[in-house]
Amino acid sequence: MSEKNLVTAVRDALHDELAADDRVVLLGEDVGNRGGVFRVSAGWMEEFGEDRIIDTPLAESGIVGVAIGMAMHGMLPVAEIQFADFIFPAFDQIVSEAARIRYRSNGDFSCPLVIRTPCGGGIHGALYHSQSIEAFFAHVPGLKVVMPSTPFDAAGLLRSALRDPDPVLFLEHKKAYRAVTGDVPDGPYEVPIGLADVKREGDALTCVSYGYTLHICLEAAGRLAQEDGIEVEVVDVRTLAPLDMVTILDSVRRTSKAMVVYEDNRTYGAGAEIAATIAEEAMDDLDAAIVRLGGPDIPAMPFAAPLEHFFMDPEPDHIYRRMRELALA
Amino acid sequence: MSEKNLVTAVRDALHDELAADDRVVLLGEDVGNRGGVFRVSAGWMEEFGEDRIIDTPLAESGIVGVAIGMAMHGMLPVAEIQFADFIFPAFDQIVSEAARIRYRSNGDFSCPLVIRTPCGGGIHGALYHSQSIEAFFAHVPGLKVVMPSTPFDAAGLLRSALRDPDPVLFLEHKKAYRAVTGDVPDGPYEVPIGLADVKREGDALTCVSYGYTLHICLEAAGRLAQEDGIEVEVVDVRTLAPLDMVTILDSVRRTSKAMVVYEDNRTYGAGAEIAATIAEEAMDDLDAAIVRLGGPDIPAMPFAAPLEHFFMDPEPDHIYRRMRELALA
Amino acid sequence: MSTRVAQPLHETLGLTSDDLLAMYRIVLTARLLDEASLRQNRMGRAPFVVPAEGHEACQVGTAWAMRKGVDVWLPYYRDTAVVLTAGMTPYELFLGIFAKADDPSSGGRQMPSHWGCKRLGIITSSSPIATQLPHASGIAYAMKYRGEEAVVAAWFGDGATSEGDWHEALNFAGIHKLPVIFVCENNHYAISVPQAKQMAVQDVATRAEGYGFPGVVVDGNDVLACYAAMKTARERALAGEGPTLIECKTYRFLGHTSDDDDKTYRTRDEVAEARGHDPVEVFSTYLADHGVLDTHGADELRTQVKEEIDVAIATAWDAPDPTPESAMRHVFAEEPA
Amino acid sequence: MSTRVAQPLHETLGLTSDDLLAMYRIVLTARLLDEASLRQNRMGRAPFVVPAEGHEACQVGTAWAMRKGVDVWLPYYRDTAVVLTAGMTPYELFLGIFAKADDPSSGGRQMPSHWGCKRLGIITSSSPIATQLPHASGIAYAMKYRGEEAVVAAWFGDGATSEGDWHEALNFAGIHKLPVIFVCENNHYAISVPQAKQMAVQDVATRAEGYGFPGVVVDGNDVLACYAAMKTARERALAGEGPTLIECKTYRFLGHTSDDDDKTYRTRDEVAEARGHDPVEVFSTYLADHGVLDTHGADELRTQVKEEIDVAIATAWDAPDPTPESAMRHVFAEEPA
Ligand SMILES: Cc1ncc(C[n+]2csc(CCOP(=O)(O)OP(=O)(O)O)c2C)c(N)n1
Ligand SMILES: Cc1ncc(C[n+]2csc(CCOP(=O)(O)OP(=O)(O)O)c2C)c(N)n1
Ligand SMILES: [Mg+2]
Ligand SMILES: [Mg+2]
Repeated sequence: MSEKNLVTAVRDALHDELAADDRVVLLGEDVGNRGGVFRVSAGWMEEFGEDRIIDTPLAESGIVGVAIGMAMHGMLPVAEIQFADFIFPAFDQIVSEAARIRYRSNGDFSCPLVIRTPCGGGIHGALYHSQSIEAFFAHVPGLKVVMPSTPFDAAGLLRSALRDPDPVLFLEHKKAYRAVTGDVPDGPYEVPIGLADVKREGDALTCVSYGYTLHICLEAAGRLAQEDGIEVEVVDVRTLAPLDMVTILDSVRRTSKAMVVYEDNRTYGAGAEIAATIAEEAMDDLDAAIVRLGGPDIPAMPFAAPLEHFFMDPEPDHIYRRMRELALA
Repeated sequence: MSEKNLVTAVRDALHDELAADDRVVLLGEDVGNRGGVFRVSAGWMEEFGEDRIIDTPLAESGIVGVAIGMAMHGMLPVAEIQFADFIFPAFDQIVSEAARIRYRSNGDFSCPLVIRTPCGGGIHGALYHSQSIEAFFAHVPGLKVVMPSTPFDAAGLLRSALRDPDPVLFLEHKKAYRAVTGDVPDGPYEVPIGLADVKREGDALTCVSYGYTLHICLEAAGRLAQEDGIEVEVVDVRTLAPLDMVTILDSVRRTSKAMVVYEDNRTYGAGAEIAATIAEEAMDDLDAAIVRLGGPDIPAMPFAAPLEHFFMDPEPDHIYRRMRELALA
Repeated sequence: MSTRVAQPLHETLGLTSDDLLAMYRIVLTARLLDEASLRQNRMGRAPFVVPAEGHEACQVGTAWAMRKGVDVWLPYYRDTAVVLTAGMTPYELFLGIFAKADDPSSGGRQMPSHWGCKRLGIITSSSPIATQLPHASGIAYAMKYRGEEAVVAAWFGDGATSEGDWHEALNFAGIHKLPVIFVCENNHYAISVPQAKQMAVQDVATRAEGYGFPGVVVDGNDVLACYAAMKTARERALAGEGPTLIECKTYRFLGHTSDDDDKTYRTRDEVAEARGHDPVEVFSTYLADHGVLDTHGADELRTQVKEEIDVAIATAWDAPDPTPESAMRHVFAEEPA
Repeated sequence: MSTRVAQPLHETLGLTSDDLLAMYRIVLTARLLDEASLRQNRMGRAPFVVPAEGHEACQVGTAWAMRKGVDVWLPYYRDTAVVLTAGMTPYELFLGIFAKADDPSSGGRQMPSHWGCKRLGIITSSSPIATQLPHASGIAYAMKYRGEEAVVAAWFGDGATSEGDWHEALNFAGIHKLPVIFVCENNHYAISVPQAKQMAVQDVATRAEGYGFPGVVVDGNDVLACYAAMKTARERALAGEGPTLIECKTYRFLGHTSDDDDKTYRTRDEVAEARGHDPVEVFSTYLADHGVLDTHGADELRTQVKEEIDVAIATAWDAPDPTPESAMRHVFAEEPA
């Protein structure tokens, strides 16, 4: 066991995979000499060679498209998109190509590709270095979408992603990169894709979240326990697609109250699917209306500190307050 | 009043706008001599000139990007994407550019752009000429997303879209193009963007839908009235973004039962937002769990007739049967 | 090897009479297959078909230089004759046209002509134009990385050159000097959009220089010229010298697909003038001139191929449809049973 | 007008001494503004700044040929000196750097250097690289359509040339012979990625031919060479002859942004060698050589500019922040109150 932050857990796991299997390559902008803008691959170009740590041209569609070709010809590419906000030029290659290759070929071809990208806000990234992108991709049949909230899950899920025979979009929250630390086993282990995880047990209500927001929920739950003696169960979605509604519904049925919290713009966000499914499947078990908290429906966080803060926390402690309200309802 | 089908209503409205205002131009692949693959602009190149009916290179990002430039310089471009399935290369221009121009410039610039595209399946279009795309775009702050289900709404909403100071994605269901006909006033009129519409009144339950699927719902409601004496209220969403939950909630509160039906892949589809909001806002008014019906989570319809049919109607009359079930629940 | 005077071109290129006959058989098969599939379309048995008529020589010429079982193919929807050269049979093609369960490309899930077959090295393809080009570069990268003695070829139309993906793919291939050949079948139209509205240049090949590799223009009606260009490009790729962009000037004799009416955008005179250089005729004349195939032999071949196609159609038509529930399969890898 | 022997270059180009002084003032302002903003960054008052150092001459040289109030500007984030030439003031720039409510570009919503100002004809810009290029072509189309006597210019880096949007924009502009000028500030790096991994060619300008218009290479350290190229391009555009691609060879002296550490990917020797051709020095030498500005005058100017910047910083720092709730505004047009 070692204590690490999330970005270090990602780095170490990826490093081990590169060392263990030369079908694995990393390609993206500035992954070479610069070691990536978050230093994930610092020193790897020397260690693994220029043909495995590939500085690409500034062209996201090309990065993903080339990686798809590699994946169809015996390699295990990890495509890095420098910021999630810049994945949109590659939307067509991801949605129309990577996600469709198995289906359209009736199972003849497969595309074992991992796309890693740092997402989310709260780091003064302004409109184009702060966005949440999971809702766009979780809707795509044929694509898996993973978003770990802890270093343990990050390393374990990344290994699973690399062993997955289908394309996986691996989302790393930038604020969690250094802000979130935790124990990580030294040996290799996997966290299966497609399973949610109860990160805190409780009986008063079920709070479903993921990514960095999960930690704000855990904090609020901790405060509620301390100050009000209320125990909130916090479920980490971990995998947006395929979505593990079994774990979520099981918790909701036990606590009889549900809230869903996410950083992304609220309307048509990923939390809508979770809330809708709870409503369809567990309405009779609910003691109160579902509460859904998402970001305001404005382009992701403006730059000026007061504006960015407004996006993350439109009213002081809004997650804590809504959690308390629901628990007491 | 004249009776027309949906594609004719679109054509006539667009024609009048072109004739009335020379800031309006149409650009896209094959819109010129070919008159578009659905013949919307047949004859217009001669009528309005090559500089207003612009055959573009085969490049969707360029089409939208160029149209954005035009929109920022005094023109009112209508960009046609030949099939909705081919809009993905333009995802970045639509989401990062068109939808952000007003917000990022703090209101200094605007982007009065209409993007028209034929979407949806049931016309043997196979995986790449059948997709529903509304869920991807309705989630984007700064973008309006409209999807008329009748010729009347199509013409009225298209006029509103052209007068809107912000970008509007205008979705035209290919199966509705010729299958759906209705009365359309001869003079100009507008249908406001952002209002849902009760297409059939009833008290037994509220069925929320849009696009071609709305007509299957209306058919089912008609059959229920005839065969079972059950009156279902059918609400046409019409505008996916901004979403008119007031009209929808008002209906649900009256009928106390809700179902949401859409053609797109079910999971993380647009219906999730509608169902989730009903659950949050009207749970106490509901007499039964919300029913949500979406397409199977497979890439949009395969080509072979049995497979396409399976997508549209996985079990015989599945919409009618679920509607009846809910009404009797 | 020095070239003797009057040595026929095909011999210069290392092609035997048998090679020529095999090539011609494919050219003819493609042509007759087009006619047959359009008949099926008119009969209401094939909702959608894509004719290749006019492109046969440039398709077979370029494809013939590929090494089967080794090289990798990324054809586009018009490439009937490319996939025939790669090893697909008329029967397999009609399984696709009739959307049958055993269609090797997609089991009837995709429109006809959306080729793919792992066994033959034909990469699965989609409808969005030009998306296969970055894949071609990626596969070529993998070949180089793995030290394979092989090349990749990707075919596409003039319209495809306008997509961003085209640019990004060629740029990547040029930077890494990848063993990939880009073949443009320039028929001067993208559906109805004429070349002058697609690009401001006469030759797509002009663009290659900007990616740091050669671009060549060949007469797409001349099967041997196409073969020669491809052979050189393949040798260059294998030698580690990088990509080549080959532009074949060709013409599409029929509508874009069975859904198109080309009278809206082309004069009949223009089409007639292009038919004056019919690549099938050009090839058969060459064969006759060089004593490879006389009129009698040609007629016999035509009868044979026609028969093969008729049998293919009859057998494919009777093949089973996919079952409705099978639509749910292969979204993700299936758990081993 | 015939050129007299020994006529100074600037006169040949129609520039007066006053013009040169005005240009030099902007070059110097950009340089000193960089230094000042990096100081603000180290002081913790500016979380993020983008230095232009090294690019000043090519920015001012190209921008000076534009006609203010008529032409349209699409600069990218490094173009401090372009927007100064277009009419933005140091005060306005610091409003952006400090993310103040009155920042003309975005009211503090975007990162600094994401320029935009309708009044000045500077089109709002974003972070995704190369997206402004299709806009430039669209605006140029609108100008032509509306019969305006004006041009559009878009600036971008060498990295931007790899994006699909770059290709699609240039292709469209070439087809319609639009009045647009594409200016590449080639500093040989995209963050850390060297030109050799960005493209297989020496000169970006090589690519212009493939779009049917001229590409020219100029020394980006030579403000007059850049001006001359731009002037010619503008005349060409106004004459209806279409676009030009101008490539300015330049170098970025500092890190990519205040967040970057360029030591990971460039040797200090390389940077020092580039600094040997500092465009500010080159320009001031020209001015001294031609008796336009002597050392004393230069020192005075520097003091003036410094003062202006200091005042700008002090005033901008005290300007009001945006209010939190204002974050909800301008997603869509607001109803007239
Ligand atoms: C991304 C995308 N946009 C549009 C289309 C519709 N479309 C299909 S084929 C075609 C024209 C292609 O022309 P070209 O590349 O010249 O090939 P050709 O058909 O002439 O052989 C178009 C516009 C598409 N399939 N994909
Ligand atoms: C689409 C997109 N991908 C990646 C980035 C991250 N990024 C910002 S600047 C930059 C390098 C740009 O280099 P270049 O165009 O040469 O301009 P320079 O900074 O050298 O002036 C990159 C990769 C981005 N902003 N947008
Ligand atoms: Mg063509
Ligand atoms: Mg650069």
